[in-house]
Amino acid sequence: MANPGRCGMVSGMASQTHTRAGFGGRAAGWLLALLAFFLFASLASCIKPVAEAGPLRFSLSWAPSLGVDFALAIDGLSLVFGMMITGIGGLIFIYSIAYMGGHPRLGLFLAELLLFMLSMLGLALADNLILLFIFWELTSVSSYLLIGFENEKPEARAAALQALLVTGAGGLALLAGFLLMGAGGGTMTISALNGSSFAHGGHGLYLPTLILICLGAFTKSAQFPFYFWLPNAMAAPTPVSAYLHSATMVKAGIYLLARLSPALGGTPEWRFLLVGAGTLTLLAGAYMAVIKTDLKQILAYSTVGALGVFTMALGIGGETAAQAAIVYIIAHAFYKGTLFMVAGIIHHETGIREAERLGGLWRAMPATAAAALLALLSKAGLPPFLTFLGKETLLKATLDSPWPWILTGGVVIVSISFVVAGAAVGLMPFYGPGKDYPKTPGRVPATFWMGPLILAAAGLAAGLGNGWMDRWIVSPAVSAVVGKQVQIHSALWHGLTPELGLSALAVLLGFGVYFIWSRRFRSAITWWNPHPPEWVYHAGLRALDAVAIRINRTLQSGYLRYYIIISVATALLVIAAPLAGVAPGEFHLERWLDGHAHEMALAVLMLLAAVMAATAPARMTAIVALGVVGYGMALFFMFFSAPDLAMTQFGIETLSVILMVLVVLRLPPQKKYSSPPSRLRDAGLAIAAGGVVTATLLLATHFPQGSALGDFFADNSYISAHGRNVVNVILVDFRAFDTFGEITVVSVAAIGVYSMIRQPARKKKADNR
Amino acid sequence: MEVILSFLTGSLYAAGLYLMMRRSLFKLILGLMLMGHAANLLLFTIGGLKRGAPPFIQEGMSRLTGDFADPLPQALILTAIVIGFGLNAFAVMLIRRVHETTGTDDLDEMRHADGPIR
Amino acid sequence: MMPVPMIIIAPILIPFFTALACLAAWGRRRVQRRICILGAGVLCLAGGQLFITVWRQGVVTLRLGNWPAPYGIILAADTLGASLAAVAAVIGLAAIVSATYGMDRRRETEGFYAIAQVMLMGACGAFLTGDIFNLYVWFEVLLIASFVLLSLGGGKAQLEGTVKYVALNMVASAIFLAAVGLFYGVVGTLNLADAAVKVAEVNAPALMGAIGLMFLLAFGIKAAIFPLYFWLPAAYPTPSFPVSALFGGLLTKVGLYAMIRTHGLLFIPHADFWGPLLLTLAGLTMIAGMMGALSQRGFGRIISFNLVGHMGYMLMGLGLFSPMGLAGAIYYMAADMIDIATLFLIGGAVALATGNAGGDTRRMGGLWERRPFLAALFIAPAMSLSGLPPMAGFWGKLGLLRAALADRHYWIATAALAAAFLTLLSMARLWEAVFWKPPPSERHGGPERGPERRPEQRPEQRPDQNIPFVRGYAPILVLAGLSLLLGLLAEPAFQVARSAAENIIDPAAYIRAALGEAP
Amino acid sequence: MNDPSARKEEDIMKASDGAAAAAHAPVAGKARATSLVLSTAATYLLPLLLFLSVYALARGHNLPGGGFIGGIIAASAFSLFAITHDAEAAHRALRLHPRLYIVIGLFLAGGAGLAPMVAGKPFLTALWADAPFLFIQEPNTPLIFDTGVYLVVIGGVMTIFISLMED
Repeated sequence: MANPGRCGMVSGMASQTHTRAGFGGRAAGWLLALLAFFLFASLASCIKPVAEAGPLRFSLSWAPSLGVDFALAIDGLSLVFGMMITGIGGLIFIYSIAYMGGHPRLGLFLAELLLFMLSMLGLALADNLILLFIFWELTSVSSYLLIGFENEKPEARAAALQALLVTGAGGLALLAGFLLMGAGGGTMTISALNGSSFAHGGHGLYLPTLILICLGAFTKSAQFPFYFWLPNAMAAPTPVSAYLHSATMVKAGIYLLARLSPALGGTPEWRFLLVGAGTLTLLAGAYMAVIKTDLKQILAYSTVGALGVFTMALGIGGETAAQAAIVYIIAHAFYKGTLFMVAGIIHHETGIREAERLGGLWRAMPATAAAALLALLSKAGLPPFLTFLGKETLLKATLDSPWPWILTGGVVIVSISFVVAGAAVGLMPFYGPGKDYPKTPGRVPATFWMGPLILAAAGLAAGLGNGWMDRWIVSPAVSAVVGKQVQIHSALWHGLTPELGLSALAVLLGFGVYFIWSRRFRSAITWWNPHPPEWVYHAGLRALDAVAIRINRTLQSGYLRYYIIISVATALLVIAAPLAGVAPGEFHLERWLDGHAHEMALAVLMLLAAVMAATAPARMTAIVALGVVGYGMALFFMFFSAPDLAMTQFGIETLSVILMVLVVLRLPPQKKYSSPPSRLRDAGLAIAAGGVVTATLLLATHFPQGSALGDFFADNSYISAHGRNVVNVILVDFRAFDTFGEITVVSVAAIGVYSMIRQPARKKKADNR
Repeated sequence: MEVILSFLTGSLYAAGLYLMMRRSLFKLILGLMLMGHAANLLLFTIGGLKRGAPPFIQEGMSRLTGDFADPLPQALILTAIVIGFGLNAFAVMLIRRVHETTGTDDLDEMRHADGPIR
Repeated sequence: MMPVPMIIIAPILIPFFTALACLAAWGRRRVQRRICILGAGVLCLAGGQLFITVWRQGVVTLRLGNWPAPYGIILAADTLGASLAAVAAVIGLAAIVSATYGMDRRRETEGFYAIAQVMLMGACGAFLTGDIFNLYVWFEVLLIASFVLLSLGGGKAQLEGTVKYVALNMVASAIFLAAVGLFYGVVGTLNLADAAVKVAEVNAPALMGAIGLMFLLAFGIKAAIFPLYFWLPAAYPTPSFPVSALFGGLLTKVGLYAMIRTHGLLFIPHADFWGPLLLTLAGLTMIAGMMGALSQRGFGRIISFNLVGHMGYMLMGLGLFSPMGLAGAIYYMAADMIDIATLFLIGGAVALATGNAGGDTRRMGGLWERRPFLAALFIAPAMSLSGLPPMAGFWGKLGLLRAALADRHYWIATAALAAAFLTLLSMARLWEAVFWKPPPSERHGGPERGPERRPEQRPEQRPDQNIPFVRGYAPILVLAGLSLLLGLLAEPAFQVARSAAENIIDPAAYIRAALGEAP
Repeated sequence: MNDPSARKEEDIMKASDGAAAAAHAPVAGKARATSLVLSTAATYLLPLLLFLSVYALARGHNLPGGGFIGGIIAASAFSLFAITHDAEAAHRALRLHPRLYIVIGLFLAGGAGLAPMVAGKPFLTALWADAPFLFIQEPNTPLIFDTGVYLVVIGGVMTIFISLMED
């Protein structure tokens, strides 16, 4: 197999499906690339109409009762993201054919990638909060499947779970935020929310909504302190890293913030949250990117840094910052996608991902080296690349911001880090002396280097054509972010400004650091390898499990008597509450005098029998006592005008007692299990529960009752139903349906006993069929 | 008489519940049966107690007259008694089968179906 | 004369006579199979027809024995009852078809088919009846059928689980019966619609409060809400998986249905007391159930605890008692019935495919490669249960959340979101353990080693048991497809749920139809 | 597929059944010997009680009695017979397997409910015929229904008892 990481996996299966999936998968890959490019072209055709006439809208009713429409809107911002998603997606499909070629599950991989692409596209085009959320969650699910694609590796599974949980938790917060926002703004349509009452902090729930939405955006876009899942997600195959974790999915949170900034932005809270998180994130990313040596890790952390930059820019707000964010986002997609694909090619061809163990590869892979060099220059922010423009604008925005020194310093630091990180991926493996590799790098097929080279070249072209970009792409996008129509004009050269100086300083310092990069230097700074956020994640999961086990051990103890005690105690607590307010007089206990002597004697006898049944040490005594209660019931039925009941009860009781005797005789002798204190506790609880029943019954029997039902039966039993025994008429005619159910019960009970007896007792649990 | 039967009903519930809180399988079933009796007695008491007025339409009459016992609760109790018999018979057989299978009468030893981690 | 709406009784009679035919064919497996599947199929059609009838004509009633309401028993199918009966029929068919491959011969021939039909009969009876004592009778039918199904075959853990189930559910029955008696004594009627009218005239707050709480307690035990659910995780995972699926799909939901159905009768007068109580219980049920799920490693037990936790969502809708909240709860109920049943069926297939009858996920793995189709089928109910769009479970939760936030019940919304997160975690772990992780025999070290002992020497581990496509996968496929369909057709499904909820909140139409032209 | 193992299991069961029967045989024999009087009495009591039970069933609509009570009387009679003799004798006295009593009973009850549906009336509507049939003056569906109840009670109780005695 091509990928060395997949060695031991499902070898038996691979041999079966290898040839089958091989060709089919390739063809599918090309087909999907075509689909992506077609979508790209369709979106591109919207550029002109959008720039000239404003957003295009499309809406289908889906679930209007729940406020969900399949509403899509294409404006400048969604065009930028949509074209990134489809354009890079197409290149990634081609790249995947080479990278995953011959993989037994290439088809599945492409299917998951397609699902992701469509979800992401939906996210970028959705004009309904819930619809956006739906696509948001679908990207989480598809990215879960993609990160864990090499599922035989424990680290891949763990990373997938981590990404799912972090973004999933954020997603739930986001849903709550969306619902609050929709309720507060009176609509779920995003474009209608811009001018709503909710905008600009004018609503009581503004702050919680903002925090919830930021939680969603920050987790998805790997902001501090949630960024830890992103480097771990590098366990995914490289096409996934290049696509999801640099160019598209991690920018979903940024997209969301940009999309909602007309509706939510511009407040001090917004600025504080976004600029704060962004700055911390870019510093963390800048630092971590420098101290890592694994190519993908370096790129992952520098992506974190870039995401911090975007968040910060959106937080600063205003036209200049928005322009910086948009330009930087586009540029980042070009160079970061390229570098990831380059890293994948290097790893694929040499089997090595450590920057320091690589070198001299440019001879073996010149086209790849060219792509890498272009991407590096772009990442470093040199003119005429788009990044240069982005950085200039960004520096201008930070210098004008309320905290110029901190933010500008942060941008300079992260720019230095970008140069170092870019050089580690784009320069180090290709130049210098050659090294020994586990695999000898062969000729890299065109399908492999085509993607990165096109992307890198496109980045250069975009920078050169900045006038065109400004007019057709950047201006509409910035208009969408700031919520009003603006026109952007940028130039590669606009005099000797402080921004230019800072930019040049960052580049120089960056290359300086890179060239003095040595083991000593790195070991000097690597001593601090901060993982507190991830530590919190693991500790949190462990604690959750511990608490779960604890709770479960307490509640689900396995002791039936505790289950019953808890149920009875609950019953007491809840039922006693309404009864507590009843005055003693309302029970009318004086009514007891109306009893006849024999009835009272019978009641006392039954009471004694019940106590006896409850306490008798011998089984037969208890059964006899139970029988006394049962026959006593029959007598009461007799005393109080219910002969049918008396006869039935008498017969049933006889059968029950015989049954009990037959069964119980085979049980071993009774043992005393429980201690006196627990008996006392149980008795107290049981008597209290009985007391509640008595109290309720006393109240109910005194309640002036009248039932029209009894009178109807009395009047109609003979006339309409031709029977003089009203009880029997009720049973077989008026309410025969009850009897119908009842005989079903008796039948099923009998069948159950019959089957149970016929199945011999098995000491062991046996479930085989 | 309602007062006395109310107290008797409460007592039967108490005895039944107390038995169900024991550890013995046999007492569990005993408790269930007592609870069944208690529920029936409750239904009977709530229906109103009338002496010597069974709900039969005498020959020559076409309807019940005077102060007759409400026939509906009686019909309900009859249904409940028979249903209860079915359930109890099954439960009795069940405890016997459980005893044969587990070899014990002690409910505390029957915790294979739950417990902290399974 | 007026045409009698026969269709309303069909969902009760069809399983009754099917059960009878199965009893007559005792011991003959093939005959019983055919009869039973045919019966369940016809029941599905009847359920669908009933639903369509109710949807078009409004509440359909039938006066049994031709006695006028409220004296005789009536069946009254409103949107809620009819749709749940239809869902129950589909789940019944799926479980019965699965039983033809997933059960041992003895259990299959000696009772399963007949009793499963009785269980469907009981569920449909409970969903359709308009009489509270009749509801009790159907509960007992369900109860005895579930006793028998649960004990069928009788392994040790299974019998022990049955004891707990029997004990607590019979307590619930005794409470239910007492509550019905007291209710009749105070209100003087058994007909639900009639009672809804008369209950307003009763002036006994303490007494009605106590009776209402007794009903809550009885239904609460059946519906497995906190802190009355302990019997469920002990009992549900132990029998054969088609039985678990049937239970998971039907039983607890019938308890909750009874709560919804009687809510207007019993709880409305003290809404300010009931609302917070139900919401508190709902929140506790969610958290306790999901925490239980996290503490488990057995497939069936994880699903069982999930089932408990998700009862909290439906209870939450009842506690909110707004059209949106109740509609969300009803939507969610249908989704949850389907999802839980599907997951139990998948659990059975997984147990067969891994040769791990006990369902211990620590000894499973590798099915993503070996049973990709099964794995794909798992995703639908798992996503739905986790509330991920576009599955049915998402829409139910969305309705519930909207309702909770609209009424400013922020903490219950938080609990619901937390429970959704825990479900996601639980499902992802299940997925990882069963499908993604390599099977125990191919695992080398690592911290996640299960308690296996030299798996290659276990003769009863037969990991490659064949799962027949039609009988094995088709039921799962149909249920998973239904869950997806319910999600994609969110608007019509939600309309149904909302119409059901509005009927419950404003029962005027129900009362009018149920009482008919009676005096 | 796993026929051999299934057969083996059945064999084991048969063997265990046999062993159980052997274990019980002396006890049963002893019981029969000691209560000869009772068993003779039960033999003669059986038809008497059965007649009583049918009477209770038939008059139930007008006097105390009915399907339940009749069924319970009959079931008690058969149970007494079973206890004083043995399960086999009870089987013979019942003539049909008790499970079939249940089936027939449920069928009668369900059929009595269905019959009016043919005439377009709701399930379980009572139909009364004017013409007498055999010795029943007014054949009616509630009576058929009650007969169903009667048979189900007999069948149910006897299924439980005989199963228990055979175990």
